[in-house]
Amino acid sequence: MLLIQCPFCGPRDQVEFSYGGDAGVPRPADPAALSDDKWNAWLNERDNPAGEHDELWQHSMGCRRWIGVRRNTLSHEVVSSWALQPAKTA
Amino acid sequence: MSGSGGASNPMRVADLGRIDRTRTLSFTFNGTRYSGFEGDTLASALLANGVRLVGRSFRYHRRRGIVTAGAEEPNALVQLGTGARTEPNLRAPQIPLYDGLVASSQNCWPSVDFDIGAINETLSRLLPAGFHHKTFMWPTSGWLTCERFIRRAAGLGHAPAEPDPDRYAHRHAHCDVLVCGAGPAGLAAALAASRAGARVILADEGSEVGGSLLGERAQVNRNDAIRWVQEVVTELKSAPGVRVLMRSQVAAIWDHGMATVVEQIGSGAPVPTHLPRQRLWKIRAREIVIATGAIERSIAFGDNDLPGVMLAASARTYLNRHGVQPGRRAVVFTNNDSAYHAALDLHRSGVEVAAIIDVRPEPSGSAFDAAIAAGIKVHAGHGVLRALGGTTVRAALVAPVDVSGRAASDARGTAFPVEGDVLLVSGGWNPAVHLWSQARGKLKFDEALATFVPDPANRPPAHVRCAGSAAGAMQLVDCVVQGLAAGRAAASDAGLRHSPTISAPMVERETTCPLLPVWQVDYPEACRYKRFLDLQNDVTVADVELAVRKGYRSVEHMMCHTALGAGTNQGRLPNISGLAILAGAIDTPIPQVGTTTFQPPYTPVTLGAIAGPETGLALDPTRRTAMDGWHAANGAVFVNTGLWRRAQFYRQGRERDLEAVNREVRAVRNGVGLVDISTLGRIDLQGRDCAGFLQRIYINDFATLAIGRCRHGVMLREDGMVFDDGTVTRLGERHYLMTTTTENASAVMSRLEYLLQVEWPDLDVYLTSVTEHWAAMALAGPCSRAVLEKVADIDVSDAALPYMAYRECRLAGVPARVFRISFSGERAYEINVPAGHGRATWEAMMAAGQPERLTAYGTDAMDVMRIEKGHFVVGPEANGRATPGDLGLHRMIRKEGDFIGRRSLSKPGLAAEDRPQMVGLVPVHAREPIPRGSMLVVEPRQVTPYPMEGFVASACFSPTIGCAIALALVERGRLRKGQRLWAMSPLMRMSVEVEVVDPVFFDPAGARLRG
Amino acid sequence: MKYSIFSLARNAVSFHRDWPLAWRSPAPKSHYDVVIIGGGGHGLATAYYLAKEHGITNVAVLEKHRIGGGNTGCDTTIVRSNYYLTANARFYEHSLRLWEGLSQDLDFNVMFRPRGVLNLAHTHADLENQARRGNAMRLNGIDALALNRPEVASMVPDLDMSPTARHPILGGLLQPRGGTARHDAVVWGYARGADSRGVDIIHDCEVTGIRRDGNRVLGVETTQGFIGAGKVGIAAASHSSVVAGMAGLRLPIESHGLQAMVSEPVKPMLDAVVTSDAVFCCVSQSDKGELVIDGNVDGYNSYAQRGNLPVLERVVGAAVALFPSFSRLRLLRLRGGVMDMSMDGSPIIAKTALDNFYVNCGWCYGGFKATPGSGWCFAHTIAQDRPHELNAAFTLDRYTLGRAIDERGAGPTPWLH
Amino acid sequence: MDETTLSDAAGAGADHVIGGDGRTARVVISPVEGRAVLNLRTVPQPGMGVFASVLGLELPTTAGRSTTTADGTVRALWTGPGDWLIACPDTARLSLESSLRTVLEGMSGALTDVGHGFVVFNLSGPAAVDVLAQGCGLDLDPSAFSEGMCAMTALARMQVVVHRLPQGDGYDVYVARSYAESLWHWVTVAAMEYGYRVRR
Ligand SMILES: Cc1cc2nc3c(=O)[nH]c(=O)nc-3n(C[C@H](O)[C@H](O)[C@H](O)COP(=O)(O)OP(=O)(O)OC[C@H]3O[C@@H](n4cnc5c(N)ncnc54)[C@H](O)[C@@H]3O)c2cc1C
Ligand SMILES: NC(=O)c1ccc[n+]([C@@H]2O[C@H](COP(=O)([O-])OP(=O)(O)OC[C@H]3O[C@@H](n4cnc5c(N)ncnc54)[C@H](O)[C@@H]3O)[C@@H](O)[C@H]2O)c1
Ligand SMILES: Cc1cc2nc3c(=O)[nH]c(=O)nc-3n(C[C@H](O)[C@H](O)[C@H](O)COP(=O)(O)O)c2cc1C
Ligand SMILES: [Zn+2]
Repeated sequence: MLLIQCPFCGPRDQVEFSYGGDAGVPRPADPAALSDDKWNAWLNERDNPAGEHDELWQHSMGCRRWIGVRRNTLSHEVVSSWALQPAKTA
Repeated sequence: MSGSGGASNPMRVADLGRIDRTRTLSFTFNGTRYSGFEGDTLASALLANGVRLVGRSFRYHRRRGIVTAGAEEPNALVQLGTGARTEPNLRAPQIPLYDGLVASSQNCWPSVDFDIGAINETLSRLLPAGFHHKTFMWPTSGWLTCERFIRRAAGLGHAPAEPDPDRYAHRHAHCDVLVCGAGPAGLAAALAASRAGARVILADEGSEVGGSLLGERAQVNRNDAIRWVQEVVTELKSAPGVRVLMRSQVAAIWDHGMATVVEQIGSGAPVPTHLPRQRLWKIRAREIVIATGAIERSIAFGDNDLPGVMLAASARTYLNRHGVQPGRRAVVFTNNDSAYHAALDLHRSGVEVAAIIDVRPEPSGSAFDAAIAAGIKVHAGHGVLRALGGTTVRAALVAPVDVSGRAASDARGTAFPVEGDVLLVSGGWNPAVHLWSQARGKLKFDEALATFVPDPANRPPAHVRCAGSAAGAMQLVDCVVQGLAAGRAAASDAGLRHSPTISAPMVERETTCPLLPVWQVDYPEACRYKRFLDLQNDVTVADVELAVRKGYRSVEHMMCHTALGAGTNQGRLPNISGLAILAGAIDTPIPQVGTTTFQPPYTPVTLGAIAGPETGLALDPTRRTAMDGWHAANGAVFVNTGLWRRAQFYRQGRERDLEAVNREVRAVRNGVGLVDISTLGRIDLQGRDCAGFLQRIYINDFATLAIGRCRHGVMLREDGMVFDDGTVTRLGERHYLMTTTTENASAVMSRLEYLLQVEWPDLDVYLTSVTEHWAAMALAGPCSRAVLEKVADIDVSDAALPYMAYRECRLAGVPARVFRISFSGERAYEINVPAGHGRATWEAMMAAGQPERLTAYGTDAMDVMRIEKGHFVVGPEANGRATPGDLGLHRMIRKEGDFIGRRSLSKPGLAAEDRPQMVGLVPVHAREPIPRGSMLVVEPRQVTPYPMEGFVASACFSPTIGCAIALALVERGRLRKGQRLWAMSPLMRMSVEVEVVDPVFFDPAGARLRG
Repeated sequence: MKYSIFSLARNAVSFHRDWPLAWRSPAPKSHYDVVIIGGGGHGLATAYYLAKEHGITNVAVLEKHRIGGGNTGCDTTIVRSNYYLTANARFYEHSLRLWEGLSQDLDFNVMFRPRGVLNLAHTHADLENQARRGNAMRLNGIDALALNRPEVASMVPDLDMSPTARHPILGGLLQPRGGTARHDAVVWGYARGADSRGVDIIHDCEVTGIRRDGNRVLGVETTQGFIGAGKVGIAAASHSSVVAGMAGLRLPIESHGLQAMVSEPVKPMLDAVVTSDAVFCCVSQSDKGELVIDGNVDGYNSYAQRGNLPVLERVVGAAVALFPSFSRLRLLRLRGGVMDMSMDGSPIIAKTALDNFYVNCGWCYGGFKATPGSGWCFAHTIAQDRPHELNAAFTLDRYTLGRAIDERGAGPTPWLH
Repeated sequence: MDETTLSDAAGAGADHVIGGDGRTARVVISPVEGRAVLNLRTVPQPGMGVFASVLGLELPTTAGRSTTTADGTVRALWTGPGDWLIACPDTARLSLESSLRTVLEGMSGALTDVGHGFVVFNLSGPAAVDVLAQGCGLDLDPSAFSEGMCAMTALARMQVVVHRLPQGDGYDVYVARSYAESLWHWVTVAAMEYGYRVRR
């Protein structure tokens, strides 16, 4: 069971979190301006490295913050985790 | 010392062992009653009673006896207990004896003495490894017939036929240092860590601390080693941060220092009802010390599976720990020093040691010297070619061998028998590296031990280290020193700065003679006799060699092909020997052939312990609404929606299901009904930017929603498919309330939080789930206002509360929110009250509505009415593959601006003309039903595959329309109104001709909504 | 040597000393007409059908460790074709038909046994979905039966049929022709079949790079040196993204861990494959008597090939809830695989943006049953440079075009498929 | 066996010991009635100090901390950055709510009444922590989870707030109302081995 460091609450068991996938695909500011190919690349193509991976998790059973986690997909080692924004709201 | 143990325990020695002779326990094995003592295992008690034959082997059904004294036991697997508490495949050495224990042999019929399956042995040449791949292919049906027989022979013990009456608990724990194994190394590690101030958990699968010291006669501080063990335990148990778990096996090491430990509760007999039978500890440790010791291995020789062939150290354990002599006259066969200790202990207890057969040409060292001094004969440079005997060992056939274990070609001439009723073997030791491997630690080959040991240079990412025999230290003095060092280092790595000085206890170092790596005794006629590597799966040296000849040369292929190591002991005994023989056959050094990795668990763990309390009814929590108790008391038939249970309908008297639903529908359409909709998700939105936010997540317009007004909204996923729908009410200037579908409530919440926190953090919007705070009910039907008037303290006239408006008020004295929203197509009011008042409000409404014959209705009636109204729902129509256009929502889409999913709507596939579109269906012949889940085709009589034009999403009988109706998704459906199709359900053997109609069957103008 | 009871008997006389190699272990040649990356079931089947159906025998299968050591070696071996969407249904049905004749075709008993795959329904919504699926299957020419409660109870007596169970069983959808096979036998059978037709199977040969000249692939860099290739096909399953990345391609694939649980062997008690989508659990009993259980993916990207405790607890809890008498049986081992999860849960067998480079991936947890069909279609696609009708929908551009084949309707969230 | 309902259990189990040795209750389970809960959310901004004067307590800003008014009636539990649960007697809710609303006016923030969404019960006795540890992965050791600490976490896979009360008063467990019966059932099963009593 992974131990994920919530930047707000501290280390918590994986069961308190839900997974959000690749952190490297922020939503385009103006989707209408993208070609079908570009939109598809954003929507469907993901970083899928065998190694360190930046990903999103939500501390859904705790503070409900979405956080960033850098984790090694081969060893599962959590390298670091961070607050995504000086999140103002939600 | 004398070897007389009394008539009932003929093999028991009088003054040895850690058993309590004042407590006699009686037990039954294969129908015969025996007795043993507290402190015995089933295996030791059987041996004490002189029982040799305990089971039959898997493939050839050969006779088998007890070989080891631990988890590695391949043969003595028994069926324990009877009835619902029976358990298959338990290892006799691991079963603590208790009074009334009942056990029997497995895999034999009619009995272990006479077993029909033994015929397999005569056929054994036809059944080499992998035989089944080469046969049974012609005729095609041949395999299926044979498979049935093979299958019948499968398995070992039998599963219980009834539900398990026992309970299993889970338990979390945290510590700085987890020590696995309480032998000398583990004890030393725990002591050092504890003295450094660490929180320590020490877990051992045995019932007593001490590990192998319990079965040896070692000295520590010039005293019995057990004295030292007890001192350490006393100190540990009194230290504040230490927890000692006995009968607790570390079953697995997972990510990030998480270890699971299975604790057996009680002594083995059924536990009292307030206790769980087993407890799964989930321990999060900063540091882990593995001190699980080492496992003795064997050497392969002819017929080495005869009952009476036993590992030397195990025999020693039975003697010293349980006071049981494994035989009267022992022959000892070894390639290393450790068997000398066994021989010496046996000798001292009065067992005659016929000879020690040592493959090493020139053994030496303190153990050797002691054996010579004791007058034991040693045949150096010799090996055992075969075990001789019929049902049990009678003698060993011995001949000179070279350093690779090969006997000369004239072996038959030089061979001589050495008589004995027990043949003790030691082929060296394998560190118990399972947990290290599970933690992803790497192994390296140790030439001196001729085995794999943990490679300290390649520690796993989880903070794990090994100590003692598990790390390859075979002398007690090294185990203790390593243990202390490991405990100290672990505490320090766990962040404890205090570093105590502990002086190591005094242990003498032995002088030793190196092991000679011999894996099998080979001689010219060897192929005539089976030389077993894996006793459980009947895998022999010849099987491995055959696999190699056929090209299965990687370890994994060889093991898969031969089933070596696939038994319930997971290859604890045979793996390294198999590997060595494979290496020999392909002429490659062992380390290059590789090793197999161990997967959890360490030894098999009950499914019950893994599941813990979260199974059966508690597999998932059941969510209940505030009115749940009322529903239950009023005939509700419940249905699961996600985790919720909801009233599907309320049965009155002997009504049939459909009658009840029809009655409820009519009650709403003609009068008034009340339905519990508490399960819908409710999200409270506050902040300056709520309107803008809603605009970005819904396809329709929310900028114009006025305070006190409600609006239906539809959300998409980014791929353009409809995600969810619900209503939004503007409660105040900066305050909104959103509802979601029951099933998507948490997914929507999480998605919205994501958008606000990650994508649009500049928006000032706060989301709070208030699903649980409110109990919600909908009052629907032409008479709904009449009922509402009686309980509300405000004006609810259509002028004051028009369609899609919202008011706050008190209802039956309780603060309430009233929304005039409708799903059924009737005049309707959704009412929210604080959940604590839910049931009282519901009851007050039911009472107030009596004159109007207010009827409680369930989800089925709600579903019928929404189908009549042509409302799609998430699931049947919005099935994750439907666009808003497909569902007829194209006109709802806002002209301007981006929203989630908009970009995808213009993808060619989503904009295509031939997409399915939602339509209504009615049967052409009004009395026919429309089968649920049917597929739509143009022509009913064709050959498969049929071209399918669409599918029936929701179908029901409409008491309002008076016939079956359905919502369907049909290719170009909106253009096909008036056309006929066939609704086909081959599963129900039905095909019904239907006509495509508008999806709104009832009150298309919506006149009833507004009243 | 042809395998039969006679060859067994003949060899028994000679103490089995004369069995030939099942396949050779050649050194790689410098150039092949086709190089297949990945020696799992799919890669080997592709090579076999390239040789058998298309006469292309100058083929190498490059495997970084040993053949069959990937997912093919650790899955729960369920074979079925009970799909709803037509593209999937027809493809998997083709595959199932190949399974039905595979032992004879390969002259190697792959121990395929149609014991029936039973999908349980726990809610009315489940029943309705099953009806839809079963009807679609039947109209596609695939066998399917709807079972009611008593029929389910008599087929699988150990199930908890209590109407007050947490997830009561209301019925089920049975595909009688579905079943299980032996994974290693499939690998060995295809390997032997391909090898005997001239295909080189090269172990311990990891592809580390792909050499390109503009839009053409020239060959692959490997741990055994450069190997030139007329065409290159990827069948690297979990490592698809990594290998495609070597050629500069990004795939709509994520790799997620999935574990299988194996119990100690017990006497036969369960003669069907029982699955439940509601509780995410799938249980069958192997020929050896082991219960084989699996469930959901672990839920985060992983290449670790190791199990995960929360999912283990959940899946075992579900299995025990379905079969309360299983609770005293014991878990013998866990096998962890890494799934190539696609964005719509359906596979990709397709040409790529590069001229002579082909991909086969996106198998999620369903690729074992696809092995023959996948190899067959992939071989066709490579040999003819265009997809067969059966895999025409499994393209890469379906996502761009908005023609995803989303059986579950979960959208581009791979771990939900 | 059906799940014990809250009301059944609270009635039947009252004042006699279930499980354990049948005599000593090492766990006492007490439903907590009449507690209102508000969810207060803000972001760091000028004027935050006002909250302290309105609430009579300093809002905790460290993860896992709670604060209490001098008379012990109002508690603020940290549940996330800028996110608190304010628990108070039901009778005090209206006035507290309206004064907080006044403070929030013109500020970025939100105040939501969520009290009916929770069922609260208290676990006390020497084995209370052992009951929690059966289903909660937090380190509940007294050294790590000291009096006054709180956490939003998972208990038996259900989301809860665990609050360790000062003065050895055990643990308050807040659970979403719809889950309460399932959690209650779980707790009574978990407490069986120690012996428990229900106190009304
Ligand atoms: C627990 C579990 C249960 C499953 N249950 C089922 C089931 O019941 N039914 C079903 O149909 N499917 C099931 N599956 C899915 C199925 O196992 C896979 O989809 C299928 O076996 C994949 O086969 P493959 O040949 O594509 O992949 P693999 O067998 O994984 O083969 C890919 C090969 O590529 C090799 N490779 C990777 N990178 C390189 C490189 N750079 N160079 C050279 N070689 C490389 C790997 O070493 C590997 O051998 C299950 C999977 C798992 C993990
Ligand atoms: N004569 C020889 O050649 C020889 C060979 C090997 C060991 N030994 C002796 O054995 C002793 C080794 O000491 P040690 O402390 O390293 O090992 P040990 O064998 O004394 O103790 C290991 C302990 O770990 C426990 N254990 C194993 N796996 C476990 C698991 N998964 N979970 C919980 N408990 C588990 C066992 O029950 C045992 O009590 C020394 O005295 C050494 O001299 C001698
Ligand atoms: C357009 C629309 C869609 C709805 N979808 C659902 C739904 O999918 N599931 C559900 O349980 N309630 C749903 N509702 C909930 C309704 O708010 C509630 O059931 C309804 O108000 C009941 O009253 P009625 O039957 O008089 O309309 C929906 C309501 C509306 C207006
Ligand atoms: Zn957090």
